[in-house]
Order: sequence, then structure tokens, then C-alpha cells
Amino acid sequence: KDHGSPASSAAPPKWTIGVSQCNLGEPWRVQMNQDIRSAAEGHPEIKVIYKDSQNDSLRQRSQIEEYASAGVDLIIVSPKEAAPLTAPIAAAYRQGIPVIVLDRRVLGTEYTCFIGADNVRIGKAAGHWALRKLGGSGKIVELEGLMTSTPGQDRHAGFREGIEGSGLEIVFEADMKWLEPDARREMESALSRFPRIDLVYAHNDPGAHGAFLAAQAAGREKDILFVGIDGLPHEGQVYVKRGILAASFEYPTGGREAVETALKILSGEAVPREITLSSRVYTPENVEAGGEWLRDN
Amino acid sequence: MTAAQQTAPRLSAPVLRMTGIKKSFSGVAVLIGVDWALRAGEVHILAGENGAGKTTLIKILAGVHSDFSGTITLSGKPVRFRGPQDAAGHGIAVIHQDIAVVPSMSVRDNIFLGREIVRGHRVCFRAERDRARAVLGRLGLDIDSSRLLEDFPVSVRQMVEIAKALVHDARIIVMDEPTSALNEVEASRLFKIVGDLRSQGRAIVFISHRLEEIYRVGQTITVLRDGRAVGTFPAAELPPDRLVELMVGRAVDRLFPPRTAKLGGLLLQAEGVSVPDPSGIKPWAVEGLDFRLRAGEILGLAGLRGGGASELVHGLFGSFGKRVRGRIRLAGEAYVPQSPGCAIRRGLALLTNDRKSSGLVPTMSVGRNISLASLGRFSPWGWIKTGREAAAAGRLIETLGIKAGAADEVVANLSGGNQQKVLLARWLETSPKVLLLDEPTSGIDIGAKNEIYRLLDIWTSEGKGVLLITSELPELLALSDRVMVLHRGRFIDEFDRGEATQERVIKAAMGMENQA
Amino acid sequence: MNLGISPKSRVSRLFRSPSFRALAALALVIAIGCVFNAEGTFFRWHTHRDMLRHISVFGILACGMTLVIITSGIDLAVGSVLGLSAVLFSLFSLQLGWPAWLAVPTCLTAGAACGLTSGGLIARFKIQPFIATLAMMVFARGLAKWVSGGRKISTAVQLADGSFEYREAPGVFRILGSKLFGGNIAVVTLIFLACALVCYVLLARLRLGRQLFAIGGNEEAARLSGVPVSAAKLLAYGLCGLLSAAAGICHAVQEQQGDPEAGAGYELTAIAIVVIGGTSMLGGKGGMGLTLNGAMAIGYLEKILSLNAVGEATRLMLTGLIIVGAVLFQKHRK
Amino acid sequence: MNLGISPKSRVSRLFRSPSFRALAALALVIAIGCVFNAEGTFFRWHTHRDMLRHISVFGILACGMTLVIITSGIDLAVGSVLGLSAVLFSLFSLQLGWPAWLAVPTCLTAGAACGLTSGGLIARFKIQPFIATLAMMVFARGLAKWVSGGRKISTAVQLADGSFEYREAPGVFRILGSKLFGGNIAVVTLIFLACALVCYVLLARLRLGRQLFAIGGNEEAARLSGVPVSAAKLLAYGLCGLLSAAAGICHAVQEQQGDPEAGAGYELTAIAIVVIGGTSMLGGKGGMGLTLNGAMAIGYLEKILSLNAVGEATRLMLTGLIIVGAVLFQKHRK
Ligand SMILES: Nc1ncnc2c1ncn2[C@@H]1O[C@H](COP(=O)(O)OP(=O)(O)OP(=O)(O)O)[C@@H](O)[C@H]1O
Ligand SMILES: Nc1ncnc2c1ncn2[C@@H]1O[C@H](COP(=O)(O)OP(=O)(O)OP(=O)(O)O)[C@@H](O)[C@H]1O
Ligand SMILES: [Mg+2]
Ligand SMILES: [Mg+2]
Repeated sequence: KDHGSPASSAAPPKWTIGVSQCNLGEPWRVQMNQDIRSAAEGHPEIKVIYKDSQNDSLRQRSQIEEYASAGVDLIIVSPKEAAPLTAPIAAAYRQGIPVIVLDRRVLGTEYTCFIGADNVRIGKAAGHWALRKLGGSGKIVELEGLMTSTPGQDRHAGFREGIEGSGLEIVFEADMKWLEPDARREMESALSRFPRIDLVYAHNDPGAHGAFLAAQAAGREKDILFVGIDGLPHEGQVYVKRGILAASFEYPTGGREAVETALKILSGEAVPREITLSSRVYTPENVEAGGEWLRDN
Repeated sequence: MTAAQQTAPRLSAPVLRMTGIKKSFSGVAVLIGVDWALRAGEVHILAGENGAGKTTLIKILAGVHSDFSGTITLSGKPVRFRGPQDAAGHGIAVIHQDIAVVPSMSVRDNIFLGREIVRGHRVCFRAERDRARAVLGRLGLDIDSSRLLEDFPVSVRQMVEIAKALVHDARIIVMDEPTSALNEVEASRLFKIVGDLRSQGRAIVFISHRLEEIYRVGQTITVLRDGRAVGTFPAAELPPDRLVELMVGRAVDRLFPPRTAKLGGLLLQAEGVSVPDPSGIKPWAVEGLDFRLRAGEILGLAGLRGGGASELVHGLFGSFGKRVRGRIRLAGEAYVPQSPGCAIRRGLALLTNDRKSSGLVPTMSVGRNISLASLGRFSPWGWIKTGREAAAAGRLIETLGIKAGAADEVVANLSGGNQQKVLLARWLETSPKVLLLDEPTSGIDIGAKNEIYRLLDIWTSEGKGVLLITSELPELLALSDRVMVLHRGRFIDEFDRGEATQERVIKAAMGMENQA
Repeated sequence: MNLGISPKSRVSRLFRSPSFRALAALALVIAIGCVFNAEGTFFRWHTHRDMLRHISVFGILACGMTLVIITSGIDLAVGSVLGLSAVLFSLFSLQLGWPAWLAVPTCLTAGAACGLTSGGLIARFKIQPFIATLAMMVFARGLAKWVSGGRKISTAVQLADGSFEYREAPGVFRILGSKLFGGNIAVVTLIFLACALVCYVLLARLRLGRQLFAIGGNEEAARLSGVPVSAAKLLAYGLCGLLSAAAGICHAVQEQQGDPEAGAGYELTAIAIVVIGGTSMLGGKGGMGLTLNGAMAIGYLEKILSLNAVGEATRLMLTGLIIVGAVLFQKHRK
Repeated sequence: MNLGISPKSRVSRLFRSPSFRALAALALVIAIGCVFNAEGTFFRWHTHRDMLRHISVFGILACGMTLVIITSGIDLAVGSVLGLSAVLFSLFSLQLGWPAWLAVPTCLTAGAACGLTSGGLIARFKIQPFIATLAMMVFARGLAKWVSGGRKISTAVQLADGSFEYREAPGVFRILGSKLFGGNIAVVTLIFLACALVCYVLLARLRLGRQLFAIGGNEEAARLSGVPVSAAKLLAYGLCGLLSAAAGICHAVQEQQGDPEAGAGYELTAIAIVVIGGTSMLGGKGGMGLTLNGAMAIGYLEKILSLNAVGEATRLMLTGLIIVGAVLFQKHRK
């Protein structure tokens, strides 16, 4: 492609969109930026700027202030924290800049649109799935994401709700802080302690993969079902295809939806205040067909 | 030499008495019951060979070692110090042997370290500056007290250590080898100060390995041997020979053995050598110097502080890299100073005058310190033959009489004089052609000095050449075949063995053209 | 003996002085900012105000770290103590409704206690500073998580029925989190500057400061000279803990919540600020002026990269290169 | 003078020797494990095998770190170089299909180059090790992200149409990630032990090792004794980089992918292993035996906490307490 030749890029971009991503250390968030980028590719009328706040809400706050003062046309923000980012987002919104909040919420109502999935719902779906798969009784290991973070807490709470009152028993739980090496170490401990484990529920796919590797090393991977969350195309979905995971629950990034909504806002259309993304479950049976949408239950 | 003795106020009650002092380091007894007493208005010499326990005794008095047995009585009252601060509070000031200064701080801050002049908690800089200037002036040191001490050579550091003890109004002043890095002029100034202090009724403890100093300043001598006080004598009643015998346990018949080495061919030839000044104050520390050194010769270098002798040997050795100018020939071949490694391979060895900062590796054992400069020899292909290394170290420990618990004793635990011997051993092990010795006998006891002098003679007989820097003039005159005097980095005069006298050398060193 | 210093060498001494060289590094970073000014944004005051606000928390940590590094120590626990103090302060103010005059001193005391504990292990039990403060780092993080129950403590208070109620943040949160002088400077920046001033006076004028330098320069000599080494070290670590707690309060008011994970990894940034300023990790040399410079240099560096929306990978690589460049620039000025 | 050492004092010297004291710390941790044995799980061999596997990557980093710390330096870049090497190795082996004999040396060379660069900045340009390696840490992380495009590089290869295809991992991945001797020991553990042995020989027997000790003990004295200080430092950092790259390969084969975030924060663990072992951060003292001990102590500590499924907050607090306890135990044995 001939960049910058006046013939091909007809008009300069009409609108500038500022994206503030809270952290690019997680594949899922890299994927979100990737989704935004690929969705924006087909629209020469917008130019997208990306900033990454390295897991620091105060840094993210500065970024939003920077966007506001640079006068971008729209801000897409995937906030690290609700409380500290509410004020700067509200300030930008009041200044007349539309703000799309992605994935995590902020407090109050001073933003244009929230797009996100529901971690509690996904956790609950995973619980129901485990219940169906194990037939009412079994021993479960739960490998938790960072338990001081809301996704970790929600995925935990949802799953507990999903299996409540059943014969499923969580025999071992540990915080693997979203990290695969930690997940593997914790799973090794679980394997040494419990001769029977039926299912591993990990709060993300890398965690489930780490647990699988530990079980494989112990020669017990065939006896255990591994369930993860996120379902990224090159990660969870591939794991499911390879039979490593019995299921991976998609946690959609909303990148594409954000760009679509942004275009609507910029061209003056009305958009809903809240868009809840629905998610899919990938299992070996359905993964080739693109997964199966979760129904509310 | 014995001029100071007649005015001593005799037999006042002791201000300090130490009785039954015992101290051991991790099971090894160093002091086995020392008794002695110190009176006001006297200069009390502690004498003894290296490792006899003098410094250890002093450190107990200074509150540095608090786990000892025995009692300290101060003006009749038993005391036990919890730390150096406590001892200082009781009016004891100590000049430590391993100079206890902080090089990264200014001269002024060092002088008042631990006893700052404060108003509330704020330090009074002006008052400190004025008092620092006064005390430095007393010591004849004309330096800017706000400069960092690390800019100065070890002699200035030693003066600052002395100044530290003088600014406080101490009843008891302990000086552990205060002159080891000082030259003649500076030392005399110190002796005058010591005399003043004594006449003010202070009690002074003085440790030195220089016999003439001992008799110049001291009234009473206590001799330590093997961790015991052998006896206390009025200086007038203890002839030097007897003192040496008490310390060393044998008679040393001639301190300076006769020179027997024959001069050989030209070994080192330097023309127009200039060495940059490391502290960067002036461009050159040594400028346009010509000299020759023949095989078997000891060439003495004399000069005051800032004379440039130390820089010259550092420059020749390649410590300053390739920045040295001039034409040098070593054993007939051209030699360009590049790096110490190069110099060692070409047969040069440099014993520096600051064993603490540029000599010892304190974390390593005695044996490894010895082998450090000749590692290549023990490690063909990079693999160290530890057996050969240990054997060589053992041999040198034996030859030089180094008192160490074992060859794997950490060198930091050795007494000062023994540390100095370790460094000598290191350089001998490289079998050098030319030895550059900067204060080689600093802190070494009489017996060992005598041995080293003998060794110097043997080495020169083997055809080695020696460039010798020493601030002890008698030593310089007795050992050197020729004395070259430098003044502010330039050649000023040269004397052959016969013509050199203390007076003429000092005069030349102070910059006076000397044609008597 | 004429060893007087010529005027020329006095100028060259100024150029070679650490403070001047530190300024050189800052100047380099600012020059980069002037070139890559993001369409003039770099020249607006609020860019600088935001930079100052952002760097303040790190700067406060760096103040305490300077004291400790000058003694040739290190304090890895500053980030965790920040987190602990943020949690405690939010707990006291937001959830328990304590007044500021009670909550602030309590948090500062807790921070100082953490610092004193590390200091005690180092001074009294001769544990290496790295290990002692590493242990404290882990411990304080655990404590923060335990106190907070692993959740962020914010104005959302859980009621008996499990639902959340939002409470108004108390006055102290609003005041400390606000800006002064017509919105031209953040209160936390003023707190940072105040901390820097106090530490400056301590190091440059007080006896304790001189003792810290002596300990870092040659601990044995300091001890022999009668410096109360243990007490001085204890105080240094105690103050460092106290300042970390102050930074924690500033962090909490800005985030409007107490996050038990707050401050993770901040210790590296704080150390980097101190060292890029020109204070040596070996101890005995340095000062608060340098640290202030270092804080500004790091602050501007981040701001410039962020203003220009440099991508993640490039940003990291450029940061590495600029740090080296700035430090080399410091060294090789004549 | 009688300076002969009595038999009693010889025994007491053994007790006071650093290696023995390091063992004491390890013994304390193991004793804790024996008490809290998680229903006997602690006594089964595979618990120990898993501990060894888990600690191996950290241990390899600690080997290199030991070399550097002995020169009184530090290398903060080990974690990032690990990440870079993991990414490169996965890229070469998994995606580009290079054979192992090409991919492994290339990665090791890349790691060594990173180390040599830090070493050069330190030895040649006299930049403080903390700063130079901090810059390298940031730079290498950026490079890893740039090479990988910010994503994990795994056996899933993106096809032209955007879908992913799964490839079989090549033999080197399977071999290095497997166990030997009837599944009783992991290959990575053997690699770790081999690295430790090499470093042990280097430090205890080779001239280079002795030179590193001398540099750490007194750099000026070493220089004046003819030690090629710059070259030795360069080699130390170069080897540290090389070992970090080796750790990166071990990390990649265990995860079956190259994660550009891999190794974040590992530098702290590596330093902790070295220092808990008993090597001093001041340089000139220590050794590989100590580091091995330190690695085991940290490994067991983590394993015990994990086996007993101790909650995160408690786990952190206990870790802090046990580290202090172990180090005190080392010191105060008589
Ligand atoms: N910290 C220590 N640990 C172990 N041994 C020590 C320690 N300090 C001193 N020693 C030993 O104690 C003995 C006496 O040492 P001391 O320094 O008191 O001797 P000295 O009389 O001052 O000798 P010199 O004239 O050489 O200074 C020596 O054998 C030395 O090795
Ligand atoms: N009194 C002083 N005032 C200021 N600077 C000094 C003083 N004395 C020495 N210096 C600085 O320290 C440098 C090194 O001194 P130095 O060690 O030269 O001389 P030296 O010839 O070795 O004398 P010595 O015989 O005492 O060893 C000098 O070049 C000078 O710059
Ligand atoms: Mg002594
Ligand atoms: Mg000299």
C-alpha cells in the first residue's frame, strides 16, 4: 500500500479518537486494542491514538486529561479503576467530548455509553456448565485471578453462585494472579494433595493452560476437565481446539462495538447508554463453528 | 633525642588504669591480662611488635570493643564504655591506626564528625569552619576545609584524623601510629603539639614503630608482647637496644644492615617524564623528569607532600593509563605505561602508600591477597592451581613472618603491620625487576623492618632495582644508594650516598637550591 | 605551598558538581520535550502541572528513599507501605468516618512503625537492608490485603443486605485531592515540595543528616568517631516509612479509594528517581536537590512519551535509551 | 605467640562459616515444611521434584546474578532478558521452524549481547550498575514486545485469513520440558544444576572468578594488582545475560509459548535468592553454594505455603516473617 500518496487517502481523517487502555501487559487487553484497530481500519474518516497507562489509575487519569486538553473528538477508555477515573471522565464529558467506557464501569452517569460484558454472569455460566458436565458431584480446583481486582472477585462470585447447592465441592483454591507460572505451581500443589480432581476452573485461559501442563506432567490430564475464561482466538480457542480445555468462556473485548458506537455518536446518531455484550462458550464440539452464545439462565 | 624528658611532672596519680585486660577474637586470645596505668602530663609509649595487641588495647579503651574482661578505672572510678561515643564523653580522644575518616565528606565535616557544633539540631557551619581552620593551621595544613577529603592523599587524611582528636577538649589523647603517613616536617609539627598538650596536663598515649620518635616524645614506655604487658619503664632508663629486645624477644644488632649489592647495568631510564595530577588541580603532578636506575640500585625519592613522588611511581606503573608523557626504557626496551597489568608483565611492582584504599582486598584471605597480582602464574589456561597458590603463599608468610591465624584468615583481621607485610608478599610473588615502593615499612615493627631491609639488600643483589619513597629520613638515607629530591613535581637536587644528610635533603625538599 | 585554586578551575568545578550535572540530564529531557511538543501541548502550563501532580507520589517516596540510600541502604518496602497506608486511610476516613486529625497521624504512625521495624532489623540485627526491607515489602502488602479483606476500600459501602451505598467523600479527601492558586498547582504537589524541603534541611543542615552521610561514606569510621550509627539508621528508615505513608495518603485521595495493590513496583521508580538524580547507590553522596531533579526528569520523560502517544514497545525502548542518554550526558559534560 | 587454632574453635568456625549458616536457614524452612506437611504431601518425592522444577528458572537467573553481585554490581535486566529470549526462542522454533541447534545459540547470543551492553555501560562509561541495568530492563522488555507484537508467541499460528492454526511443538520443546529418570527430575532442573555447577567452578576455581571477588572486595586494589577490571566486569554481565537467556528458553519450553511479559519482577526474586543464601550485596563475598541454598529455601517456602493453600494475605505476611526468621536463624547460631 502506498502510504500518504494523495490519490489513495482521499481526505484527511475527519475525527480523532483517543483510546486509553489501562494495561497492555495482559493479552486480553492487547486483543482489545487489536480489535479497535482492525475495526477502525475500514474507516479512513477516523484517526485513532492509543495510550497505555501501565496499570496505574493516576497515570490513566493524566491521559484522559491530556486527551481532553488536546481536544480529541471522542474518548474510548477502558478504566483501571472506577473511583479515581470517575472525575476526569466526567470532566471530559462535561467539556462536550463524548466518552465511551469499555469493560469496567465508572461511578455515576457522566459518560456517553458503557460497553461491557458481565463477569458474574460468565462465572455463573461456567458454574452451570460444570454442574451439567460433572453431573452434580465432583471435586473442583479454583485458580483465581488477582482477588483484589473486580474481575477476579466477580468470576469467583458468579461461579460460586452457579454451583450453589449442588454436590460440587471446591477442594483447593489459590490466587494465581492471572499468571501462568503461578497457576502451574498452585496446580502442582493441588495435584500432590488430592488424588481425585474432576475439574479445574481458572479465571483466565493461561491459568487453565498452566494447570493443564501441571496435570500433564503428573500424567493426570485425562482425568480432569479444564475450564478457562477469555476465549481469545489465538489462546483459549486454540486450547479448546487442541483438547486442552474442555471449555473456554468468551469475555468479549468490545473493541469492535466501541468503534461502531463511536462512529454512530460522531455522526450524530443516538446510542443506548449501556451496551451489554453477550459472550460465547467454546467447547471442542462447537469451536470450529464459532462457539455457542450463552443464554441467560 | 632525649630532650623532652626532664620537664615531666612526675608521679601524679594515674588518670587511667587498665587492669587484667583480656580479649579474644573468635576463640583466639589476643590480650592475656594487660595491666598498665597512665598519668596526666605524660606521653606514654605503647611499644610492641606487629600483632602484639596495641591497637586492640586502644580500641578497648576507645569503647570500640565492649566484650572484654578486666577493668578500666578512670580517675579512680571504674568505667565500662558502651561505645565510642561513651568513651568520647569521658574525655578520651583517639587517633585510629586505620585512619577513621569518611573520604566522601568534606574535611570540615570529618573533623567534627560525631561531635558537631550544633545549635539545637542545626549544625553551625561558620563556627565549624573557623575552628577547623584554626586546628588545621596548627598542624600546618593550608587547605580549603570545604573540599572533599577524597581529593587528598593519605597524608592529609592522617592529618585530618589528628585534627579530629585535637578539636575536642580531651583529657586523654590516644595516638595509634599517627605518623605512619607523615613526613619529617609534618611529624615534627605534631611532636610540638604533643609537647604543648602535655604541658597543659593532658595524658597522651602514643604508639609508634619509629624508635627515634619514641625517645623524642615519650617519658614512659610500656612494652607489650604476645598479649601481655612485659613492663613499664621510664624512657630514660630503657636504652633502645633493650627496648628492641623486649619487643622482639631477641637482639637486633644493626637496624640497617650494610649494603652489599653491586650495581649492574641500566635497568630503567626515563627522559622527560610528565605525570598528570589525579586530583586535577594542576595539569601535571610531575613535569619533565629525567632519571636512571641501575640494576641492584636503590634510588630514594624525597620530597614534601605534593612533591609528586607518589604520582611518579603511579605514572610509571600505568595507574593513570596512557596519559603519561616521556620516553622510558625498561631493561633496554622501550616501555610505555598503559595499565597496571601491562606493567606487572613487564616486571614492575608498585606497593602503594595507602594500603586500605588501594592495597588490600579486605574481603579476601591472606593467601588470596598475596597471590592476586601473580594469579596468571598460578592459573595456566585460567584454572587456578590452588595447591601451588597455597604453597607459595605459605612460603611468603613464613619468609616475611606474617602473623595470621592461617593462610585462609581474612586479611581484614590482621594487625596493621601484618597487613603491610601481606602487600609486600604480593609484590614479591610477581618476581619483579623493578620495585616501586611507596612507604614500604609504614606501620611495620623494628624486627620486621630489619628483615625487610635485609631482604631489600638480597633482592638488589639479585639484580632488581628499587625506587624507594619513604618519609622516614633515616631509613631513606641508610638504604638509598642515591637520593633524588623532587619539589612541586620537578627535579631539584640529587645526592649520592656519601653526601646525603637529613638537613640537605629537607632543605632541597622545601625548594631551597642546595649548594653549600 | 601554593595550591590555591584558580578562577578557571572554580568554573570547571561548578560544571563538574553533581547538582549541575543532574540539571544537565533534566535539561536534555526538557529539550526532547520542546522538540516533540505534541502540537504545542508541551508548552502549556497544565501539562507541567499534571506532570508535577503525577510525579508527586513518586517524589515523596523518593525523598524517603534518598535518606536511606545515602546511608548506603535501600528500602524496597516503600511501595507496600504506600499501599498499606492508602488502605488504612481510606478505611478510617471513608468507612469508619474518623476525622482527618485522627486518621492522618494514625496512618503516618503506622508507616513509621513499618520503617522502624525494617530499620531495627538492619541496625540492631545487622540484616542486609535488601533482605530486611524485602521482607517488610512482602509483609506490608499482606497486611494491606488482610486489613482491606482483599478489596478496594472506596466510598461504596456495602450495606447489610449486600447492596452498595455511595457516600460522599469527606472533606480531607476533597481538599488534599484538589488544586490551588486558581487550579494551577495540585495540593499533592505542594505536599511533595514540603517533604522535599524538610528532607533538604535535614540532610544539609541538621546533625542527623551529616550522620547519615558519614554512615554511608564509611560506616566503621562513623562508628569510631562516635556517631550513633544504629539510632541514625533507625531514624532514616523510620522517616522513610513515614514519608511512604504520606505518599499513601496522597495516593488514596487522588484515587478516591484505598487499593491494597497500590504502589506495587513503585519502589523501583523511587530508586530510579534518586539514582538518576545523581545520588550514588553506594551511599555517602547525593542530596535532595538531586532527587528533585531526578523526579522532574522522570516525570517529564513519562509525560513526553505519553503526550506523543508513543506505542507501548517503542515507549519502553525509548525510555531505556533516554535514561542512558541522560546519565551519559551528565557524565560527559566538560 | 600462640595463634594455633584449637579443635573447639575449628568446630565453631565451621558453624560460623557462611555455607553452614545458609544451610541453617534452609533447615528452618524444611522444618516448617515437616510440621505443616499438608497431610503428608510434603514427604512425597514429587513435591520436591515440582519445587525444584518451579525454582529452576529463578535459580538460573540467580546463578548469573551471583556473578554480578559478587563484583558489587546488580543486574535488574534479568527478568526482561528472560522475556526477550522466551519470545525469540518461540518465534524461531515455533513460528519460523528453525532447528534447535540454530535457535538456542541465537537466543543465548542475544541474551549475552544484552548483558554485554549493560556491562559496557558500567565498565566503560562508569554508569552505576543500577541505572545501566534498569535502562536495559526497560529496553529489553520493549524489544520483546516489539518483536512479538505484544502477543504471546505460541504454537497457534495466524493464517492469512486471520484464523489460527495449531502446529505441533518441535522436539526441543518436548525434550526440554520433560522429565528424566522415570519422571523423577525435570530437565530444566538439570539445566539449572548444570548452570550452578559451571558458575561454581568459575567462582571457585577459575581466574576470572577470583578476579570478580577481588573487584567486589576493592576495585581499586584489584586494578592496581593487574586485574583487567573492565574486561572481567564485561564478562560477568555478559554471562549473566547469557544465563538469563537460558532461563528464558527454559521458561518458554515449560509454558509452550513465548510471553513478552514473562519474567516481570523475577529480578527481585533472583536477587532475594542470592542474598538470602548469604552473599553480600556489598560484593566480594559469597558463592554459588550459598545461592543454591537460597534457591532451595525460597522454593520450599513457596511450596509449603502453596501446599497448605494459605490465603494470599496470610501467605504474604508469613513469607515476610519466615524470611526474617531464616536470616536471623543464620546469624544467631552459635
Ligand atoms: N577483628 C579481629 N578479628 C580477629 N582477629 C583480630 C581482629 N583484630 C585484631 N585481630 C588480631 O589480634 C592481634 C593483635 O592485633 P592488633 O591490631 O592489636 O596489633 P597491633 O599491636 O596493633 O599491631 P600493629 O603494630 O601491626 O598495628 C593480631 O594477631 C590480629 O590478627
Ligand atoms: N596541602 C594540600 N592542599 C591541597 N592539595 C593538596 C595538598 N597536599 C596534597 N594535595 C593534592 O594531592 C595530590 C597528591 O599529593 P601527593 O600524594 O602528591 O604527593 P607525594 O609526592 O606523594 O607526597 P608524599 O611524600 O606525602 O606521599 C597533590 O598533587 C595535590 O594536588
Ligand atoms: Mg596496631
Ligand atoms: Mg605520597
